[in-house]
Amino acid sequence: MSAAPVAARPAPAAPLLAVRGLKLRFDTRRGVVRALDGVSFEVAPGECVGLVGETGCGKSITARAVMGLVPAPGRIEGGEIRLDGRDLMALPAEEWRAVRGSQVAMIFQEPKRALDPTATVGSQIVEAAMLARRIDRAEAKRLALDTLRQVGLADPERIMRTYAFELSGGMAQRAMIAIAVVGGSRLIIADEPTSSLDVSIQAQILRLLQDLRRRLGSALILITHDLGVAAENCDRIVVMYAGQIVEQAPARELFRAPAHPYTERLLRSLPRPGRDALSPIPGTVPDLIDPAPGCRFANRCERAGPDCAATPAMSEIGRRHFVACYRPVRPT
Amino acid sequence: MRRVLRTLWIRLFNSALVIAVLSVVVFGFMRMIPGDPILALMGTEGITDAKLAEVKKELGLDRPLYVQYLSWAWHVLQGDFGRSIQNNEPVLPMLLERLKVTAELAVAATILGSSLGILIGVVSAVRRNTIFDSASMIGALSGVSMPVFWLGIILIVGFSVKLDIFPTGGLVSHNTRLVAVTGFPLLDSLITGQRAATVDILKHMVLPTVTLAFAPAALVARTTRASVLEVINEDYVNAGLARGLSFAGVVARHVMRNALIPVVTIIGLEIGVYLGGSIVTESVFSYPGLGRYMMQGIMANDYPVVQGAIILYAAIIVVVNLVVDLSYSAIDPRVRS
Amino acid sequence: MSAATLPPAGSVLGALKLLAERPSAMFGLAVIASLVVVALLAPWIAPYAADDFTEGVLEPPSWAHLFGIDQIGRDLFSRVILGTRISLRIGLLAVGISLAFGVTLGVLAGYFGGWVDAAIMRVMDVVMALPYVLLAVLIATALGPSLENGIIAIGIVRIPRFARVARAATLATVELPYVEAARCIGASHPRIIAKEILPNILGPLIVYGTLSLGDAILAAAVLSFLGLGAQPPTPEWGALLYEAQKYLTTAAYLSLFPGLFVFVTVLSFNLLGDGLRDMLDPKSRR
Amino acid sequence: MSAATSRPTVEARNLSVRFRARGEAAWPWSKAGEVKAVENVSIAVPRGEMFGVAGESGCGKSTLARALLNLVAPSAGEVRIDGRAVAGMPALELRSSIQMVFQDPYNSLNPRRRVGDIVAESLVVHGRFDDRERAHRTLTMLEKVGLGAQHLERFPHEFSGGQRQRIAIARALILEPQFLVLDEPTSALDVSVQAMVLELIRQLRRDLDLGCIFISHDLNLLGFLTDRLAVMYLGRIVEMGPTKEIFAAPAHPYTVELIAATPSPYEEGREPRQPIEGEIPSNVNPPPGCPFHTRCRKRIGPICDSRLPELRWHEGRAVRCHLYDGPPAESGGAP
Amino acid sequence: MRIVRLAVAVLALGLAPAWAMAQGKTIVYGRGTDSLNLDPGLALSSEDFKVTDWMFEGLVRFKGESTDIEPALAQSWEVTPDGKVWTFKLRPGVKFHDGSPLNAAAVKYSFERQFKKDHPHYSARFARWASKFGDMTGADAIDDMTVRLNFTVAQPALLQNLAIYVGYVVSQAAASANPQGFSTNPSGTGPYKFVRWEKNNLIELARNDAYWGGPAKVERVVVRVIPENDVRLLALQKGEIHLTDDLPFNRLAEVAASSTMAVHTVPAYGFSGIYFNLQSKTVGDVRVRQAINHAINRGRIFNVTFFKQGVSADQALPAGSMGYVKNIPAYAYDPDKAKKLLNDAGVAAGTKVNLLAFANPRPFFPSPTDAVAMVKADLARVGIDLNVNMATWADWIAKRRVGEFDMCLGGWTASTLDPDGVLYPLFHSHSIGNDNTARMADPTVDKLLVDARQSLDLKERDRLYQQAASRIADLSAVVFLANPLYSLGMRREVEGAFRNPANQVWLHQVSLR
Repeated sequence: MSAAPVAARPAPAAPLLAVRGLKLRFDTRRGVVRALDGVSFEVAPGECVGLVGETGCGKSITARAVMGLVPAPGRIEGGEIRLDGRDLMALPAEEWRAVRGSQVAMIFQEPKRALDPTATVGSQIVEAAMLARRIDRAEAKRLALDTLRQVGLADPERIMRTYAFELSGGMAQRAMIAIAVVGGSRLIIADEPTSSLDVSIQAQILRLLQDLRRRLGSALILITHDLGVAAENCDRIVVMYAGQIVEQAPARELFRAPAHPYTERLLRSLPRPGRDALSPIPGTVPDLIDPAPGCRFANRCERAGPDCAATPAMSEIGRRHFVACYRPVRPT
Repeated sequence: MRRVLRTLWIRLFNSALVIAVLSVVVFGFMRMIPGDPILALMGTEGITDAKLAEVKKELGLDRPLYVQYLSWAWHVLQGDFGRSIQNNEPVLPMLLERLKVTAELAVAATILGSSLGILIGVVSAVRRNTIFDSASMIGALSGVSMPVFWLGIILIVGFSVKLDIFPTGGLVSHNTRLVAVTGFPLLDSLITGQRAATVDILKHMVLPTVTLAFAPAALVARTTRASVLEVINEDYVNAGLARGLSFAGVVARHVMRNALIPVVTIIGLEIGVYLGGSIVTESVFSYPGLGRYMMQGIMANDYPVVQGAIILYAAIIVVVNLVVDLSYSAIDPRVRS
Repeated sequence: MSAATLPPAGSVLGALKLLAERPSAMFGLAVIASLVVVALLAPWIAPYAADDFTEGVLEPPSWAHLFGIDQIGRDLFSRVILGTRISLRIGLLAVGISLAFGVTLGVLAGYFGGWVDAAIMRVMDVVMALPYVLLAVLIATALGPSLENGIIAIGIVRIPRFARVARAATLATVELPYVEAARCIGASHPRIIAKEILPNILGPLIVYGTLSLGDAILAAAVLSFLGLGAQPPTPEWGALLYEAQKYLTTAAYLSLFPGLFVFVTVLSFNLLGDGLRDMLDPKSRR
Repeated sequence: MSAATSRPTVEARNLSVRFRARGEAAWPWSKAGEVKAVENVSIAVPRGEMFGVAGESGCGKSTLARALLNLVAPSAGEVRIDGRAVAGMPALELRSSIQMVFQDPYNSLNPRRRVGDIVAESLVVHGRFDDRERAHRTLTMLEKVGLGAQHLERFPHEFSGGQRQRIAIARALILEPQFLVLDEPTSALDVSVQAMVLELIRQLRRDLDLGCIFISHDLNLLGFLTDRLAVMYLGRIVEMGPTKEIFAAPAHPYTVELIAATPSPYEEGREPRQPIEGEIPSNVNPPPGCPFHTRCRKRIGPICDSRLPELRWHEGRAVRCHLYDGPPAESGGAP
Repeated sequence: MRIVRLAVAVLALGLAPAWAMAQGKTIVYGRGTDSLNLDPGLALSSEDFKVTDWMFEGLVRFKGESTDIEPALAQSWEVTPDGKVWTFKLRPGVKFHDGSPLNAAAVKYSFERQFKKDHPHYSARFARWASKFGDMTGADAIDDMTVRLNFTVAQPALLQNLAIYVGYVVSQAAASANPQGFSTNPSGTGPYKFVRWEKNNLIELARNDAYWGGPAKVERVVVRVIPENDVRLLALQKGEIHLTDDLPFNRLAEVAASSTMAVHTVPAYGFSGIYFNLQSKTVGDVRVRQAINHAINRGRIFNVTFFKQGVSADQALPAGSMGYVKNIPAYAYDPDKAKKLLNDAGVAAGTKVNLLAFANPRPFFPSPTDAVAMVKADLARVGIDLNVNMATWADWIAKRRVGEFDMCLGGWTASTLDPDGVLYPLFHSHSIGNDNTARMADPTVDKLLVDARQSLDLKERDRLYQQAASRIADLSAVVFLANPLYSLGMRREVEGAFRNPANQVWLHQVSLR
């Protein structure tokens, strides 16, 4: 919380997206869920940032907040979301709407559910193109065909006429990606884009995203629970836990030398060939209704001490490596 | 397309089976109805047993039941629904004539009830938990909970007697002459271009249509609301918003069509309700339709009339179900393949 | 998020608490509860017996006769109160019939599938091939006009709807791993149906049953209107309405009070049913 | 249970499972499409072994699991437990020797029953013991999976995914089976929770000397957990052998691709490979010849499109690929 | 597609003139149910009679609102002393609506098709003939304008029967041209001729300009079906219809008091009441029947459920008619006496008595359910548990016939305005299993009724019928409730319309102010 203003600038270049001190709550019957508590991070132009964490850590909600599509009864309480320096939250609803699709676009976890089952793929991509680029239908259609080809869909003419249910998961996700990029957004948010896909298809889609990012020069926020996916695809990784960012670092640095105890324990929980035993994290994620102040990981942390009762600030412990912990793990 | 055709054939086959079984059941039911059709017809004055036997013989009612059934079924298969016990007129033409009258009312009520219901339902869903929502849903519940005959009489007293906007009932004014082209009164008046007649028929249709449409409209509104609320949380709605569509745009372009699918089912079911509900409505509004004809048939134990009417009803419901299925494929491409 | 939000089984109090967040449903429940109380205590609440005659006829409501006096001199208030028991019984029995047969058939069809399913659902199609008012009229006429036969008719015509609801719910449940898990430990079909399927399909059935209760009472009124339901002088609400209909334009209070009771009752069952549906449907709970 | 030469074994012999394709209209006389879920699969898992089955969606791994428990009837071939065919075995006897844990912990427990009842249900169905003994054993079992008496009266929704999977394991193991089939038991769980469940499974296997068939799409997981591994593609086993050896040197081109496509945070140096092309074909109309030929980088010619390779033993492993058709010497260097 | 459209257009042009609005004065008559047949021979319901009454006539007719007979299609007649042969002289120059002339052949045809089984146009459906003219052996055309009717027994009530539907004369030309279709395209000699029939909706009749009694004063009569009583009355109140019959009894006073509407009433020839089954175990004992008669508060039932319309009755025939007994012993409301009688008869408290009833109002029984409720309450007070079987009308008719009841709600209104038309079918033992609902087989009554029907002496007949009526009252065969009335509601601008005791609505002279 008090960490927000301190949030350092990981990248010296002017960031494309800057989220600062974002606080978001859900008013439920059980009480107020503090879903995001002082989330701050930046994305540089063309950069691929991984947002990782376990279920309920707030990574998807962060993405929704950036899109301006926080689901009811969620409410942003504070902080700012700056795109190219412009505070989106200060914009009138109509202008924020205009940002969507043309400057920020989103890819969803289950492509077949993110496509309207009763509308053709073509109509949806044309719709996206017309809205984002303010062009006429014919031009939008040309652009759509071109984009479909770019995402690796052979025979785009046919794809335009198909419906979501007629496509395989991989093809549907390619179509979804086409819809996201057709507007020329400089920031693409992919929310678990491959979680519903098979391993071999996942590899294709991730490769496609990387190719597109390089070709179009847009930045990518890759939200995933799969540390392997993040490691192989992202420049920089932001680790979230219980509504807070606990650590952020360049991908290799993070896996080589995790500093936050949570990150470290998480990595030790990963099964892989040749490992003797896993080392699970004891305990469970705290309830986000009226959580205890201080480090939210403290109750599960073997390193925790009395000082952890105060919320740790984000501090830079290595080059572009930040951690919010009083007792970070030092590389040995 | 071949699959659609194949499904169609299977559906028709099943429907024929259903109707065949139904015909046996109804035949049996009719014979279970206490009372004797000839006695009911000839009434109370001096009908001797010999006379009864003579009439029964003339009508073939003295034969064993299975013979009566088979003979009737065989004739029905040839398009001959027999003759009314009450007045010896051929059943099928009468049924069709009345069906056409009922059909126009049912179609009008369907259109009114569905469009009103969908409109209210969508607005309620989009404005969830507002005054409009609560008011229209309470209104919808009232519609479902109100006895039809009440509503009918209230409408007549209000709009016909007090305000004198509409007639108390009937199909047309007696000085309007209907010209039968297709047998559908409204359609005929349009085809022949008789504007006065069209207006007259429409005036007569308003109150019964409203009465008939009231409860179904309420049901459609409730279904639409629930359906829209369900759809509105789908990922593709978010996806639409994420590509820059406004909320209204998403509702219009992506929510409506998907939300319509369960609504179409309800509307299809409601057509059955219109047909059934028409018994009371037709009686209150003196409408010479099928429901009343059949009700009279039941009361007089007029076997051929009731059996014929039920076959017709079942056939209509089968057709309506088919149409509903076809409209699924119009709405939902998943069904098409 | 999905199954996790279902209220725990057996916790009536928990269900009530959830319901309490829906004022309209609570209103429905309160009305129904008071109707049940009225039905139980009817002979003590009603100042007169159903066929006690007073001196006057067709007198509008007064303090002595809250709902007025009917066309042959009976206290309408007493008759409406006494009718509560009959009308509620109609609803419960008719829905009971539909529920018992419909659920049995629907669960069998959904659980065993194949030809059992085909056979049962074809039979249901036969019943569904007619508008249900018509069918009820036909059955009631065939059995002879009486309260009992009206109940049976209303019960029968709604069997297919319950069967469909039960079948759909069963189909959805049968697919769930816990049913397979039960097979896995060797549980027999009857045991699986009783322990795994039935408790989990009760939700939609209770909702549908509640909504149907109102409908059944209304259907009984329609049958009475056609002279096929409860026979006068039985003070069933539908029969009261039917009798009062002759006086609709001259003594509207005769229709008004039974009509109001029918309306409020049906409304309450609908409100409660809607509330229960909302409560049981995790998707609508946000 | 000493490690005798012939340990009790669960085996599938030339097992095939085919289904009528869904949604087909059921004319009694019409020929409906068939899903060839499992085709001619043979495996043998002795007690005490952790056997892995890997593959992507549609490869038939879940169907194989269900066939092992006789939950689906095989179209051909048979399943034997300890030498006895399960087809003729009394249901209760079969159920007490092999049990299963399902993928989805949220739906594999009846939400309307209490945890104590769920776990004890197996004993009730099998008519074992009296109430007191059942209660005792239920509690002991729950404690074995890390839960306690305070959980007996709760309903499943009061538990986290990991705890539910423990309950499911308890339910399966209370009958003291010799074999346990686990169908992706951790795929719905978070990494940290998965780790706990996996450790529990490893420990229980050791303690109870279970034969486990662990089904998963996650090669990292299988590589960590299992002793032997079978890789399936379109209903067939394409490669089978000791897990370590397969990871060290995968033989079948599909295995190679699968391992390569599995992301891992620790293979920093790994040169990103071009992902395998194309989609998994439908198992209603599987391609002729080798099922993998449509996507195979190592296709050697028309033989791949036309002839189904046999599962051959090659360097301690069974491989189904024309590359290994000839004598081992000729095929030489595996990829 | 185009061809179809063209065809439709051509068809429409050809038919277009039919849309033209009918001109002139029209009387609109509202009623609850449609006709089933317009052929008077086939007519079975009062709705059938109604319309045929305006299109057809018999050889004679009732004079105004009385039960007297006056000439119609016959100008004069004579009868042999034994009452078996009747000869009628027809009115010359009368033409049927189809233009064919009235002659003896037409009369012969009209009658013989109804009973001669070898007649080419005979049908078993001509059902009412047997009860009215069962003893006829044939009709002879003496000459073109003279017809002779031959009977096996004396026919004291012949003229009354000739004045109603069974005796109406139809156009032989039209009926024999299309015997099946005559019912939907009838042709008679009456003041109105058939124009069209939209089933269940309306029947339109036009003035017969060639009517021998002079053309009617209105151009058209439209008969509309308005099933609901309330709605029909609303339509009358609004002026959509000019006339309607069978007004709800509870509304008669209100209509009569209205400034725009009026009511015309006429006593019906019959009664409403509750029959006892004289063969039943429980009420077979005359003391029990008398007790029940004393136990029922008939006056209150009449006041409340008949709304004091008609006359509170103690016998079958209405006051003023032949056979009416001025001082017939009446059963006064006296529960104590009833209890005593029951006690004498050894009837225990709580004895069940079955009542066969019907729920839907009938013209002679306006509120059957209310009456039943009151009877049930009355009988409960003297310890009889009335078990009510509310049957459908069809069921009631069947059960009534076979005597499946202890008591049976019912009544009788005859269209033959002669005591023979009421008392013989209801109380002669020959009619058991038919209309003798009370299943009375009393030798005294049998003899009186047979003697009376053989006699042509009006005084003698009156005496015999009075004796029979008294005997029936003594036996307490029926709980008499009312001699009901027929009503005709109308707009005040309607003049000259009335209803006669034979339940014929007379529109010959009707006019609109």
